[in-house]
Amino acid sequence: MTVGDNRLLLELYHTMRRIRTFEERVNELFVRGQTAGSMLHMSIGEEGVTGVCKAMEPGDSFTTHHRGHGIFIARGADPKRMMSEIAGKEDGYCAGKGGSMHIADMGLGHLGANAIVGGGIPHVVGAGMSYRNRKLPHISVAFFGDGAAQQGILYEAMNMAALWKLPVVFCCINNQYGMGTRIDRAAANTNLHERAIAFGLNGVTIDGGDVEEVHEAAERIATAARNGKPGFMALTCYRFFGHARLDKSPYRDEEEEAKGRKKDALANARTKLITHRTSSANELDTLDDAVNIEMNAAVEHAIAAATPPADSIFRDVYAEDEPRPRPVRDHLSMILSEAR
Amino acid sequence: MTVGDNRLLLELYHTMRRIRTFEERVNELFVRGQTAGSMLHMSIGEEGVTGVCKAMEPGDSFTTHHRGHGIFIARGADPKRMMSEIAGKEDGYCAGKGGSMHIADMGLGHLGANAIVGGGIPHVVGAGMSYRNRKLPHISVAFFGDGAAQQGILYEAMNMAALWKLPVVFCCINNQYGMGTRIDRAAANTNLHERAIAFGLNGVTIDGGDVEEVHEAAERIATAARNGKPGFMALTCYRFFGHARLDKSPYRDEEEEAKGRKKDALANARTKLITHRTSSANELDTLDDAVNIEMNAAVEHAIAAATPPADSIFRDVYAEDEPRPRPVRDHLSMILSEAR
Amino acid sequence: MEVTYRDALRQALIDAMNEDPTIFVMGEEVGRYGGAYGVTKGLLEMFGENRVVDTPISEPGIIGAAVGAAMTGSRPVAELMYVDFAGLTMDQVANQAAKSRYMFGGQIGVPMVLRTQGGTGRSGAAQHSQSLEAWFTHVPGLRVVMPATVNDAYHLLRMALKCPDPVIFIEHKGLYVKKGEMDVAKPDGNWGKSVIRRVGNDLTIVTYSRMVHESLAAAGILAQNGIEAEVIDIRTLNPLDDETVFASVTKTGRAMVVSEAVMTGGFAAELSARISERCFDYLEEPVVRVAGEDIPIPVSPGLERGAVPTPQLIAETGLWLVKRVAPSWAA
Amino acid sequence: MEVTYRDALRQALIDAMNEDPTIFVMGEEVGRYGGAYGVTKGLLEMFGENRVVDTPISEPGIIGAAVGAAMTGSRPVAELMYVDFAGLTMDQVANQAAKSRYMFGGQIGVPMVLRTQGGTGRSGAAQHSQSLEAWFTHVPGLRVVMPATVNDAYHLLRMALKCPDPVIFIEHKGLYVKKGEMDVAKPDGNWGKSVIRRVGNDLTIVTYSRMVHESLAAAGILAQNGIEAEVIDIRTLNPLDDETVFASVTKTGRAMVVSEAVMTGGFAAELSARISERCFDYLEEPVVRVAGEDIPIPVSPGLERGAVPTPQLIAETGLWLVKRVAPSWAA
Ligand SMILES: Cc1ncc(C[n+]2csc(CCOP(=O)(O)OP(=O)(O)O)c2C)c(N)n1
Ligand SMILES: Cc1ncc(C[n+]2csc(CCOP(=O)(O)OP(=O)(O)O)c2C)c(N)n1
Ligand SMILES: [Mg+2]
Ligand SMILES: [Mg+2]
Repeated sequence: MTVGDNRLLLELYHTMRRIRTFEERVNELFVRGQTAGSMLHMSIGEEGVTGVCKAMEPGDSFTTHHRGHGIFIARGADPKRMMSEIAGKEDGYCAGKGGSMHIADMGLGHLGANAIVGGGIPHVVGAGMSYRNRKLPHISVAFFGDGAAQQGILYEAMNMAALWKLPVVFCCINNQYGMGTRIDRAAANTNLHERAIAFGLNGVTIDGGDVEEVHEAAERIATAARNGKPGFMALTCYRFFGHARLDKSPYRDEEEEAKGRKKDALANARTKLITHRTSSANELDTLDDAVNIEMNAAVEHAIAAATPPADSIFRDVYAEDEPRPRPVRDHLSMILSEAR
Repeated sequence: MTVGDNRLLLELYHTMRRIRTFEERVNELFVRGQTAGSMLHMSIGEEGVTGVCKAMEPGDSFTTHHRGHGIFIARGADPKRMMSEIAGKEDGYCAGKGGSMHIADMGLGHLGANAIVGGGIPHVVGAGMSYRNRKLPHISVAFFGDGAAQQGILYEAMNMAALWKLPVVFCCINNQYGMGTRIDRAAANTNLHERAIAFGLNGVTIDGGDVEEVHEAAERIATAARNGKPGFMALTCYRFFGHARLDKSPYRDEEEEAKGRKKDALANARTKLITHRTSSANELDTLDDAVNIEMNAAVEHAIAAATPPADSIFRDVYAEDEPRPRPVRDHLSMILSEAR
Repeated sequence: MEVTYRDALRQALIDAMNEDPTIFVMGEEVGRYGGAYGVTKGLLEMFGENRVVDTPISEPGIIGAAVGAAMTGSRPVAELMYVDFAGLTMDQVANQAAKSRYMFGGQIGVPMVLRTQGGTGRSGAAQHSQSLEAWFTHVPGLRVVMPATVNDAYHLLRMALKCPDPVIFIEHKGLYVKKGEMDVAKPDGNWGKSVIRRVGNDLTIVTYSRMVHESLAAAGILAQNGIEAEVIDIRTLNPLDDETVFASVTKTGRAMVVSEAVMTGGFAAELSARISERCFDYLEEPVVRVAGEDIPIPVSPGLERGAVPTPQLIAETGLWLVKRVAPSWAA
Repeated sequence: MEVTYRDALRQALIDAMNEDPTIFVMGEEVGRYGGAYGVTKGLLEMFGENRVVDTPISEPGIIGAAVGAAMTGSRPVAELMYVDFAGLTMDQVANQAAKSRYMFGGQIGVPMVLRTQGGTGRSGAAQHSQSLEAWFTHVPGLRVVMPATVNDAYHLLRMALKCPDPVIFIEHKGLYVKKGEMDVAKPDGNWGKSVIRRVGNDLTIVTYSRMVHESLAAAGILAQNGIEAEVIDIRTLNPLDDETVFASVTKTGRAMVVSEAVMTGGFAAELSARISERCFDYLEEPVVRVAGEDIPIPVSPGLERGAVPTPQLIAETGLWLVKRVAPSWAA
């Protein structure tokens, strides 16, 4: 992108605002007692990842982790269906079976959010093999956290990707924490990109607080990946709030948090748009208001949506016309029905 | 060691010869149909590892892989008990239960050979924790192959060792092959030590054909490890023969093999001893003859040794005075004994 | 003393660590965070960083390190945050921890405790709600313990920390806040012994972990219908005390095995098979299993509840089994 | 046509790959080496490097890659060299491959085949001789197949390669060199159907994989003693056809389940439990299990043979069950 391009930054700002507001509404949904459980991981503070999503093309695929709401929104998710899924409703992306940690949409190339830290990483290697074998131009991107970078499977996946020259990108959202463990208490060398380079990939660490910088780097990494040189990028950011809804982060102090929250890609983009570009505060406020309306609607939609029917639990274990599991009650009936 | 030290090189030569001859005898044992199975992995060509074992102290511990005969001999194993174990005999190191791939001797700090590629690597991290907690001066060394370097668990283990500053060394015996797969078809970047450095460890690659060089490097790496800086060392060597007893290596050509076998730490040491040091060919021949006698005796011992009693299979599943598993026959007796 | 299941576990760790200096705790978030479910809260301050070790997110490496520590004079307690993550560690658990003593001819044991928790109840979805004890009970060399009561939480953990072999200690996320009596001087029963939680002559219900409480609730419903159920808590799936079960079934002539794990291939099948093998001449009805449905656990709270046994289901099955009263779904 | 079990598997792969361009094989040594047991020999030359992929030694990554490939239009056959290595892959198998369709509300399936082999017979010791099918049969979302015959090796693999869901295909290392009839036009039976390998009226022997042959040998011994055993080969543990088993037991009144896996918690327990549940009124004797001992597999050939069922043990148990003839060990 050309520096000073208002259109692009404005678009990125809009997406980041939609992410921020969506997460705030998820929070509201929880407070109103409407979410399926409390294992909800807010991506507030990580909106800079929008720059990576923007560098992806239609047809590209990706996997995410437990903190993947923002990534999915940036890839085109419908907030209503997301909110419904988070509420465990029938019209959610996964019919109320997956929830926040397992949202997916094959139509948008979302191969699935994963609740196993690192679990979705190797899937992009297989996606890359599919694209290579079928001569498709796509790349597949794995999104995960800094904590996941301590899972051995990441290194197995990176080695295979580099060895086979696959169109794959590994994107580590380094929000400095894995639950209560700061990265420097989880890794001896916190320059994670150096590991990727040692495995033969392109590797960079980018300031996640500057979405334009993220986007530029992602364009470079993605283009190289499309041409058979897989890459790794770490986005430096900060997890603004607790690990999950119920965590109050007692393990870190106010001061650190205040400092960490300064790394705010959304706020930075807004300032930049107003001070160095042609946008006015009013213009952005109008945009923000529209986002508010959109996300409020998503919340109300989810609350109003129907809960899934009880017998749907036996569906989707196997393909539709394959033998289904036998319900325990039917099993008991077969045993006890004949009188003795 | 001071360059030109005959005593040390002579000792290393003697150990390497014992390893080479031992493996040749294992081969003979197999040909005579006396081994427990054919999953026998010769370490011929890897004798240079003796330099690492020599840098270890009494009390240090280690884990090995499926190709660990040589390492164990260099750490003081009794060839008779090893050969008996390989033959599945009662007086073998593991009472005929483990065999070639699971030899161990807690007395000598051998925490176990492992048939799971990479399986024994993380154990040295735990050993390091024990030594640190109990303020013991020991180090623990994991020996494994180049193929194992593609197992994610190695990176989890190295990260933990570096993070906690444990007295641990990771020694990769890079014999260029994992079964039929040459290292450059298993890893995109074959400079494996670079990976270790990226994880925060000392990392070096050493010519496994020069046992003195290996020993010097090992002394440095081991000393640093004892002082809390764990290390990784890759020994470059060549697997002289097939992967296991039945493999004829059809996947590599004569020429490559001839070239590879030039990397012979044993032959090189002999030449060096005779040409640059004070040993004579006769002297070395006498030594070799003694080794022959020793290893022939080991073979005959193993062949003569008793096979383990049938009911020993129920022993050692749990500690001696803990409830033992109930034999299937006893289980059947309890069901069928009372007449119906 | 009335305490929670969580506090009892915590007390067991504290008492054991004070008594045995070779014990240390390691795992994700066990230190500063105090454990995902708060079991290790405060231990870091009490015992320091060498004995309460926060680890990176590296499950295979964590369990592997514990194995090595156990082979070198330590007695590690490795916490696996969710039993659902066991799939990452089964090699270190089943091929290393469980088999080392045997493979090495009895030279050494691996006295470690793998503490973890499982089960439904928090809308954790398919990867945070499983009951995978059957993976472990099929591995010779392991001991498998699943405490249901507060007192067992304390005593079985203390006993596990004296066991010379690897113990898989599986807690239930739905029990942490449960209150009950803890008497550090008096265990509910010995290691390796099943405990009769309720005496009855009409039906034997064999179960463990959270389902002990669901079964007792069901027994209450049954009692109102004139059926006295005997409820047996297995407690230690290995070593397994099935004799207590056989004695009860010999008395009642009817047996139901209740488990939260998916039915097919679950430990309930082993218990059912053993009862049919050994009590054949005394059974008036087939041994039935009331277990989890053969499905992954869905996230929606209503669906999640439908995936595992409830007191209602257990009671209706009991009524059918004993009094031939057709249950709601068959009526 | 008389071929070996190994060749039948190889032919199935070749025919399937020729028919379906989305199929590719990946795993350790499947290419240049031709497979640790030679099943994929020659495929690399036939189909090239993109469809016959030699991988690094990274089991979790290999299975994980297969999952991703299966979700993006490919039908991967991932080879796990030994089922003993399953412990490294259970997360990708049980939490990813098995649950994706369900967690994602039926949006997508994971049509992959995990080919592996298990069992004793080569002095492979504790980490190269296991029978771990029970880990998989306890995971909803998976199909589990264990061919015993040459014809099944061919047809069940072909069928597995048409299955829309993940299939765990477990071969037996002791059967690769076994010769038998392969008729590509005629399967022994449909997918999900048990097959009666021998007809008999006195006793039903339910089994699978290599134990089918040991059971048939035992049936021969029994026949010489006037006992006609019906031998049923389960073939597909999931989907499981137990109706065929119930029909047989209803006829014979006696049932024995034979499996090489360690007895406790094995799939034999599930089969035994189901038979007792559904054939209660027809059983003249308790259902018995003849299975592997509850121990790791020792390396010494003599000890290894003693760890798993033999035709002799099966036959003696059958004699006791049917004619009350006390066996050698009880006499
Ligand atoms: C395999 C596995 N181990 C542990 C957990 C528990 N857990 C969930 S999220 C998390 C922290 C992950 O940290 P990071 O990868 O940095 O992602 P973040 O939460 O910071 O977005 C942990 C330990 C899990 N879900 N899966
Ligand atoms: C986890 C695991 N995967 C695969 C195997 C099969 N296998 C045994 S040795 C071997 C090659 C190992 O290569 P390397 O680590 O270089 O050791 P080397 O044989 O060269 O000494 C393989 C693939 C195994 N035993 N364990
Ligand atoms: Mg993080
Ligand atoms: Mg090698």
